Order: sequence, then C-alpha cells, then structure tokens
Amino acid sequence: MTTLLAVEALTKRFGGLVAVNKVDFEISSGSITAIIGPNGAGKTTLFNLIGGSIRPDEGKVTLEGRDITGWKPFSVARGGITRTFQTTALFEELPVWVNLVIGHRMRTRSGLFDALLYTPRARREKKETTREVMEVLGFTGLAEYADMPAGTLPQEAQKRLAIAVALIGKPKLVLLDEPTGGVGLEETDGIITLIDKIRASGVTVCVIEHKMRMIMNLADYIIALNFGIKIADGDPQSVCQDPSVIEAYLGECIA
Amino acid sequence: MRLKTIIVLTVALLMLTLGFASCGDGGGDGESVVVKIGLNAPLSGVAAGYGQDIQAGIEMAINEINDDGGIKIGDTTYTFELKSSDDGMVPEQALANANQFVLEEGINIIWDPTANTIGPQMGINTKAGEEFLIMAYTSVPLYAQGANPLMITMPPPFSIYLPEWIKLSMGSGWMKVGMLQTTGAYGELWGSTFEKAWTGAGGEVVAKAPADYYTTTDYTANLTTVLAANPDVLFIGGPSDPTALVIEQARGLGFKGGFIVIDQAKLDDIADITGMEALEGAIGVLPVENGADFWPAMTDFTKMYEDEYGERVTWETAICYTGFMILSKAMEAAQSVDDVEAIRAGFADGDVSVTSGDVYPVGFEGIDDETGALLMPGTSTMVVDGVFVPGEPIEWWKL
Amino acid sequence: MKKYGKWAFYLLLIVIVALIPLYLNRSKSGKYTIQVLTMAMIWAIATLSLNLILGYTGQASLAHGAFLGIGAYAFGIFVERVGINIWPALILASLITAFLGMLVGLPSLRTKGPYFAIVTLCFNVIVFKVFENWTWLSGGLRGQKVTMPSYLEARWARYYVVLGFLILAILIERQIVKSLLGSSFIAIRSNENLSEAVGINSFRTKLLSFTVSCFMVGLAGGLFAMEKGSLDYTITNYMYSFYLLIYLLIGGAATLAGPVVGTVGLYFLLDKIKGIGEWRYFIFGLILIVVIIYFPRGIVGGAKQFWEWAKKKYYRTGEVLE
Amino acid sequence: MSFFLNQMVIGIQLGSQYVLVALGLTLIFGILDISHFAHGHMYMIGAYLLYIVMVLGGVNYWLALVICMAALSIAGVVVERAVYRPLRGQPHINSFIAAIGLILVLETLVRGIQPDALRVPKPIDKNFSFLGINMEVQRLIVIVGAIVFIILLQVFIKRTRLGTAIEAMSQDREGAALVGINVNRMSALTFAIATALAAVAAVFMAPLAFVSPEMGSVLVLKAFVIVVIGGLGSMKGAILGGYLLGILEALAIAYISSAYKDVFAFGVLIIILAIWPTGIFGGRD
Repeated sequence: MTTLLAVEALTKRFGGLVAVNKVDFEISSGSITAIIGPNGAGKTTLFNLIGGSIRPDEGKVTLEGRDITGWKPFSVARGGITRTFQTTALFEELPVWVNLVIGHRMRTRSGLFDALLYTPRARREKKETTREVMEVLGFTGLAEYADMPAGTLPQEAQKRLAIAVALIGKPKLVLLDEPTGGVGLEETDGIITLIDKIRASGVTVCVIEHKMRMIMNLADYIIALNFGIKIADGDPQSVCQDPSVIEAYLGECIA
Repeated sequence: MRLKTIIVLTVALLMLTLGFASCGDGGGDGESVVVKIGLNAPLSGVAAGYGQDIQAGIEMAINEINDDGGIKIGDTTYTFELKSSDDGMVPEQALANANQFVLEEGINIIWDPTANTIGPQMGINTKAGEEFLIMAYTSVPLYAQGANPLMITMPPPFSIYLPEWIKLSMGSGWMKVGMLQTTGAYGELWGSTFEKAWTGAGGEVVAKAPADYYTTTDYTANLTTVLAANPDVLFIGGPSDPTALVIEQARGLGFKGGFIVIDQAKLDDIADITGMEALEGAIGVLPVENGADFWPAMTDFTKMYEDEYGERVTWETAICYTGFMILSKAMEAAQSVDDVEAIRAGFADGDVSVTSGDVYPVGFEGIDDETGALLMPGTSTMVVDGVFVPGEPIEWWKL
Repeated sequence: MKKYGKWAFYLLLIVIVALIPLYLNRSKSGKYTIQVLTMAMIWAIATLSLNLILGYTGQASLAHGAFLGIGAYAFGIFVERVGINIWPALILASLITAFLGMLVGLPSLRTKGPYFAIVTLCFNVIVFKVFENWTWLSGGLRGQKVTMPSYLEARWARYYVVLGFLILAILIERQIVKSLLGSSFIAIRSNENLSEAVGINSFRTKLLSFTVSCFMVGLAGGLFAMEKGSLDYTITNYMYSFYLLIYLLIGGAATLAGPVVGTVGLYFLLDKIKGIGEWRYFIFGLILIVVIIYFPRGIVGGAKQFWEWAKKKYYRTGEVLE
Repeated sequence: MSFFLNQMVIGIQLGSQYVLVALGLTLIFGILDISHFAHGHMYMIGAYLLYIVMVLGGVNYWLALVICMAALSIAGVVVERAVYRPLRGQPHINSFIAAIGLILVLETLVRGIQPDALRVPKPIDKNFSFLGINMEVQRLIVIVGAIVFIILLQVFIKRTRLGTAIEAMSQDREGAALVGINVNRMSALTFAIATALAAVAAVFMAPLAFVSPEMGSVLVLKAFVIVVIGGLGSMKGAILGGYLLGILEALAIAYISSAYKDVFAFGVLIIILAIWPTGIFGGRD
C-alpha cells in the first residue's frame, strides 16, 4: 500500500503548553486510521494542523509527496483532504441539498461571468452538481431530508450530513472528528457502516474516536496520543496491549 | 395571541402615521386668494434654532400683512401663508422640498437660509414651467454677484466687513492672527477671503486650526495649537453657541487678545453665555438691538418679537421680516403674485426702493438690479471696556 | 405551469410599474410623485447592492454611503469636467467605484462581523471628511453641477431609465444568488470556517461579492447624480449607510423583493410624513423598533414566513377533511 | 516640549470621556452581544438629568453625580427590558437597527421638549498651572475622575461575586448559564453599570460644553470604534483604545491638520485593524 499522507515531527505550542509534540505517522491510501487518546491529548489540534486552520510551529505534512504544510484550509481541501468537526458544523439554516451543493463547489469553476450570462459551463456544472448531490444523498441515506434546513435534522442525521458535505468534494482523505459523538448506541452502527462504505468507495479515512470497541473493529491502524506525544501506533491488537496506552486509558481498552 | 398583538400594533401605528400625515393640511378661508410661500430650512437637528429664527421673521411679516387685509392687486386681495419644509441643511433634501413646493403646492417663491442648499436650487429654478424665485438669506459673496436671474439675496455679503474689521484690529496693534473658524465649505470660504485681506493689509497668519463647530465640543486641542504661535487676535466663528465655547475656552487658557468673529455668530448671544468681560476686544457684526441707533423702527420690532416669542430677536428674524415686506411691495409693483420674472423686476420699481429704517427694522436702499442683491447696510462693532461700540453702517454698494 | 404563472405575475408587475408615469405625468403633483418614485428606485438599487454583501454574503458594510457618493461624483466629474457622454460615464463611474471597493476590501475583508462593520464605517467617515474639506473635489458650497442631455429633461424619461436599471440590478442579483457562485456567498454568510474547510476561498469570494456590490452602488450613485443634476459632499455621509441598512433590514435581507419593498415603502413614507416636521423622526424610530422586534426578518421575510405558515395550516386542515 | 506635554494632557482628557463611554459599550457587547449604538444618547440623557438635578433642583454637584448615576442606570435597565430583550437570539445586526430607532426617538423627544442648548455651571470654576500646563480644574476632575471610576469598575469585576459572574458571562455565555447564572438578571445589571458609567462621563463633561440633544451622536461613534480597536468585550482594550484615540486626535490637530484630524485618527484605526483583525486585545469574532 502506498503512503497517502505523511506527518513528520509536527509540533504546535500554545503559550507554554505543547499541544502537539513532534508527532510522526503515515496514513496509507485505502485504509482507515484511528487516532485515539484521552481528552486534551491533542487529537483535534492535530486535525487542525493537517487541515490548515492553524499553522504548525515545526514539522511537515505531505500529501502524496507534496508538501502541504501551512496551506490555508481551502487549499488543503482542494488538495484532497476534507474534514468534519467535533461540534458538528453545518450550514444550519440552509436546506440539506444546498449544504451539498456548497460542498461540491470546489469541484466546479463557474465564476461571476458564468453566473451573469449563464454560460454553457454554468449549465454543465449545475447539471453535474445536481447529479452528484443526488448520488451523495443516496450514498449517505439522507434523501428523505433533502429539503429540510440542516439545523433541524436529528443529531445522527446531522453527523451523516457533515460527512456527506466532506465527501461530495471527492477528497482523497477525509478526517472525521468524532463522527459518533453524542449519537445513541443503536445509531452508531449506521455511521460505522457508512465509514466502511466510504473506504470501500476508495476514499481513505482518518477518524478521531472515543468508543474503543468501535475502533477495534473498524480501524486498520491506530495512533495513540497523550499530552501531545505519540505513545503508540500499529494495528489495533498491538496498540491495545501497549502498556502506555493501557496506563493512559486506565485499562479501558481491554473491553 | 401573539399574532393578534402584532396586527393590532401595526394597524395602530399605521393609523398614527396617517393621522399625523393628514394634520399637515389646513384649509384656507376663501375670502381672499391665499398665496403660499415656501421655506426650505433646517428645522431639525443642530441648526433648527437658526431655521426657526428665519421662520419667525417671515411669519411676523405675513401675520402683519394678513391682519391689515393682505395686499391688493387690481380687484383681488391676496393674503399669505407660509409652508415650511425641513431640509436639515442637506442639499439633496432641499432640492426635493423645492420640487414638492413647486409641483404639489403650486408655490413659486421659496425662502432658503443656508448657503449649501441654495446652490443646487439655482440649477432648477429657471426650468420652464417650474420657475421659482429664490429668496436667499446668505452672506456668501458669490451669491450676491448676480449668480442667478431669479434670485434675491438678503444680508450684505460678508466680505464688506473685512476692511473695517482689519482696520479695528490693526488699529489695536494686533498684527498676528490665529485662525480657528469652522470647517466645511462655508468656513473655508470665509477663511480664505479673510486670509487674503489680512495678509494684503500687512498682517500675518501665525497658525491655523479650524474645527468642525457642529460636532466639536472641546476646542482646547485646537486652541493650544493656535496659541502656541502667540497670536494677538483669533479669527473664529460658526454657530453662536460653539463660538461662545471657543471664546470661553480661549480665555480659560489665558489668551488676552482680541477675537474677529465671523458673521454667522451673534455677539449678543455669545455675551449671554460668556459675559462681556470675556468678549473684550471682540470684533464682529453689531448686535441686532443696537440697530435701533440707526433704524428707529427696530425698537418697536424688538419689543413686538419679544412679546410674541419670549426671546431676544436676531438679525435673521429682522432681515427676513424686512425682506418679506419688500417682497410684498415688489408684488404690488409687479401687479402679480405668481409671475416670478415680473416680481423680480418689481424689486427695482419706485415704491419698493424708498422704504427705509424708519418703517422697517433694517435699513434698505433698494436693489442692485444686476445681481439681485438687496442693498442693506452692514454694521460692525468692537467690544471696548465691556460695551459694544458700533461702527458706522457700511453702505457697501457705494464703495 | 406554476413556473409560467410566476413569470406572468412579474411581467404584469413590470407593465403596471411602467404604466404609472403615463397616469401621473398629467398633473404637476403627479410629476412630483414620479420624481419621488425615481429617487426611491435609485435608493432601491443601492439597497440591492448592500443586500448582496450583507444579505447574501453576511458582511455588514457601513461604507456604502461613501461608495454611493464616490459613484455619484465620479459620474458628475466625468460628465461635467471631462465631458464624456453620460452612458460611458455611468459605466466608468461604476467601474471606478468597484475598483475602489476592491482596494478597500483588500485590508478590511480580513476582519469579520462587527469588526468589518466598524472598519467600513471608519472608511466612510474618512471619505466624508475628505469631501467636506477638499473643496476642489466636492465643488465646495455650490457643489458639482451635472448637466443632462435634453432627452433626459423630462421626469418620466429618467423614471424609465432608472426603472430599466432597477430591473437590470434585480436580474443581476438574481442570476448571482441562484448560481453556484451565489452558493459560495451564502456559504460564507452561514459558516465561514466550514466554507473554508470545503475548499471555498472565503477571502476571494468576499472580495468578489464586495466588488460587485460596489459596482452596483456606484451605478446607483451615477443615477443619483443624473436625477438630481447637482451634487455636494453630504452625499458621502455615513448616515446614508445607516439608511441603506435600515431599508434592507426592514424590507427583508437575503430576499430579492425585500430591498425594493423596504426602500420604496420607507422612502415614500418619509416623504409623505415630511409635513409633520421633526417629529417624523420620532415616528420613524418607533417604526424601526416595532418592526425589527415583531418582524425580525423584515417585511418580506415576515410575509414569506406567514405564507409558509398559512400553507401548512391549509394543508393540515385539508388532510383532516380527507 | 511643554507644548507637546500640554497636547498629551489634552489628549488624555479627551480620551477620559471616550474610555468611560467605551467601557460601557464593551461590557454590553461582551456580555449581551448587542451593538448598543444608542449608548451615546443615554449619555446625552445623563447630561440633561444633571441639568435638571443640579441647575433646576439646586443639588450639590457631587450629590448630583450619584443621583444621575442611579437614575440613568434605571433608564438603562428599562431600555434593555423594552428594546433589547425581545431581540435576544436574533441576528446581531437587528439590535443595531433597534438602536438606531432608539436614537431617533430619544433625540427627537429631547429636542421637542427643549430645543435650546443648555449650560451647566462648573463646580469649581478655577484654573490651575502645572509644569507649564494651564487648564481648568474641571479638566483635572475629568482625568482623575475617569481613573477613579476605571479602578472602581475593576475592583467590582474582580472582587465581588456579581462582578465575577459578569466576567464569567462575558467570557463564556453558555457556560455561565450552565453554572446557574441568571442571564436576565445579569443583562439588566450590565446595562445598569454601563449606563451609570455613561452618566459619570456626562456629569464630568457637561460643565465643559453644552448640553444638547445631539451631544452623544459623535461620541458614540468614536466609542464604538475604540471598542472594536481594543477588541470587542475587552475592558483592557477599551481603556487603551480610548486614551489612544484621544491622544491621536490631540496630536493630529497640533502636528498634522485640524480639518483632517478625523481622517488621520480613523485612518490609523483602519491600519490597526488590518494588522490585528480582532482588535489589539483579541476579543471575539
């Protein structure tokens, strides 16, 4: 398997606190990678560093060999990495399908003149967008909600919509920040199935998760963080038995 | 429940609005023909008081004429009615008001007392079928120089005071002036006119720090800047109230010299605020009440105004009162109340030009028929030993 | 079928609006009403421009009064001092305003929310002070005269010119907000961080929206100069920025009808209650407070909500009946 | 050198009133997320109250200060209750429109009742000289008084339970609601404190100028700019920004051009915001 994303010695300090400390890892394409760790371990900061919303102090991020360190979020997205947020971020007052149209924007190029003159390109791209939206609605099982404002959806549907918005831009890698956070147990399975489907469709997944049981079944590769330092990585079994992970989790992992 | 409240409130509000809107129209009495006169003036905001002084002058004249039975032209008797519209000194608004006067009210004589709103109206008052005569109350010299064929200008142009003010000032040994007049086009025009005359007479301008008199409340920063150059006299002025503040604050900072006060500020109003002591050495336009020294009718007029409005009269009121009286005479001379060209020409006719300070509170010697400027003398004054010492009336048209 | 009905309605509306001057032009007071309507439509174009940047893109610009003035003066100076024909002058004036808007947007759009509002307000104050004090530019006391060709002498002629531009402005705005580009604008209004995360360059998009918005308000400024025939520095006053904001929010932001309804309605109301003097501002102030409390989405937004509510109610009773 | 020093002192005095008004604005913004543009008009009402209490009522100046603070804070609570509370949860810009409505209502009302500008006498009508600076005692009162009230406010915020609740709310509104802070009571309290500060500014400044219906409109504009420059919700920022603007204005008049002083001062502010897009002391978006 080839390496899709490589992170080298990534470091971020906030004042005196080192939120992410010299973290290295690689994500191979077509895999599901999970990042685990207790609260405050620096997981979300790591996502923010990769996604470009904050700049690293040191280190390097490369996507397919291309250095994307310090790129702005929109460039990173266009480069092929999209993400969801821990507190589900959506275009809340807009209908579900408009959320998806926006998510697809980076695959279209119509600008001001296309809009004003309704050029062939605008027409073509509108058609293309509609097709993509229908497809993703079906893929994520959101078709029934298409016309509802995103903010009025049930919690679990909002989580799926956030994933759909990230997916419709056809990324190479999606970063999912706690996709099942705040979702009931029965509904969690639906999202796990969705993540599996995403991988099956050829998109690499990296996920931050607390629910260990779910991770054990889902992930191919696990990276464990604590106090901003990578304490272990490897396949689920080996990480789970790592003493420092057990210590950090007080044995929670055994389950 | 909630919806009901909304509906009730909206309806109530609408009715309130309409109710107020319909208040504006009052009926005439039909015994004689009523001629409407328009007033385009600031009646709200910072300059509302100024607009009301103008309004008062016109109203007094109208009431007096109407009480005497109006004016007679041929067999018809005409009485007057004043329609006021607030322009807030915004030219765009003044233009809209003028159009409304002409088109909706059928008015063809419009009074306007602010220099910046007169200019734009000069662009529309000669349009065929919509002509109107501008009664311009402004001392800006360029308006008194025949700028418009359908315009009458009233107070003397401010430039006429300059020779005497400079003489009074330099006569006191004051050669160095610091300039702190109001900003904006009017202040700048005053400033540049003054500066030219002052340096022309051999004086020196040592510092300049004009301030926006409409929005500034604290002039100390400007004053210390100007006073740092040790001027003998300060050139100041804008509306009266802030001008008083400037004088007060200047004295507070230890300034002992004199003031040259532009004509917009009224020395009597300033004296009310600062007291005469602070005003020592101030040079400006003679307070209106002292006009009685030259024009006997002023005494009665002052009393009449005070009885009616409970305040001291202003030049604006006195001049607009006189101006309206002259206008009515011009209408009689023209034998018309709506032919604006004839009325404009009527100002130059016999009966109109002989009225004087014996009959009206302000002296008047006819009109400069070329330019449309009414020939009213200006009088300057200087405060010496706590008294306004009047100069001779300046008959500027003879110079 | 439904779609055609909608277009037929709009067409009918345009025909009615186009017929108004034929009726009004017969009397002098009617001519004044034509003039008021023309001015209201010019302000409506300006409000539409603000709608693009504030209503759809979510950036509260308080500099539109300044840009209106800049457009108006650019037009006036081109026509009067340079001597260009009015139509190219109108386009040039709009382009200059758009260009200046872009220059202002470059630093100011780095800020967000209230910060952006205040930066633009500062810019407006600066422009106002410059026009007030630089009399060579503003024309001083007499202002800047703008001479119109004789075929625009009649009020109804200018009415049709302005009406044409108003329809054009609505169409332009409609084309933009219904397009994919428009979805980028709306995305930024809704959630700027998420927009960035899905690959939208928010700074460039905002800058584009602001520039187009300034083009439109520059156009409104040019038309303003055309209608008034003279200009002075007060046209750059930041009070006009506030007025545009009021027109927009009372009418209904992020709708196409809202800016037009709000502007024409309030402008007309203010003109009609002029007779009651200063107290009109008291009434106006009360109306603002009451409307914004009870119709937080403006008149058109409120009407839309009411319509949705009524439709739901109707359908529900319909179901019960079945 | 003495001239420069003099100009600095004037700048600080100008800044003192800005700080007092800006502190109220920043409190209201930080805690309630409201652009209370009518704050300057509350200041104006405060000056009229002073006239009523001191000139018409014959009360001593310092007692009048206390009365005005109390009366105006009640007015502030009424405004919050009647105008802003119904708007809670609406877009931010809506409160701005309501504030403009309030401005029109207040200004027209006051001018309708009393069209003429009024004068309030100075409590100590004397001058003093110090280090070549010659100025009225009242200006010293403004400078020192502002500092006293800034310190009092800091003590209140840091040392009392109510104060810490306010601070907690300004930092994290939802969190504050979660730990059981009564939001309604806090907003009323915030408005009371903010308008009391405006009353202080009005009482200090009124004897130096005229009491007029429009006296607050320019002031509030500047105060708002200050609040934004300092960082919305940041008290530190409001204090620094207020003095900064005052000094900038005084220096611009002295060394650049008095007619273009606003151009200069506001231009500097734009540059500051271009460098720190959320104000000098961060603040929130």
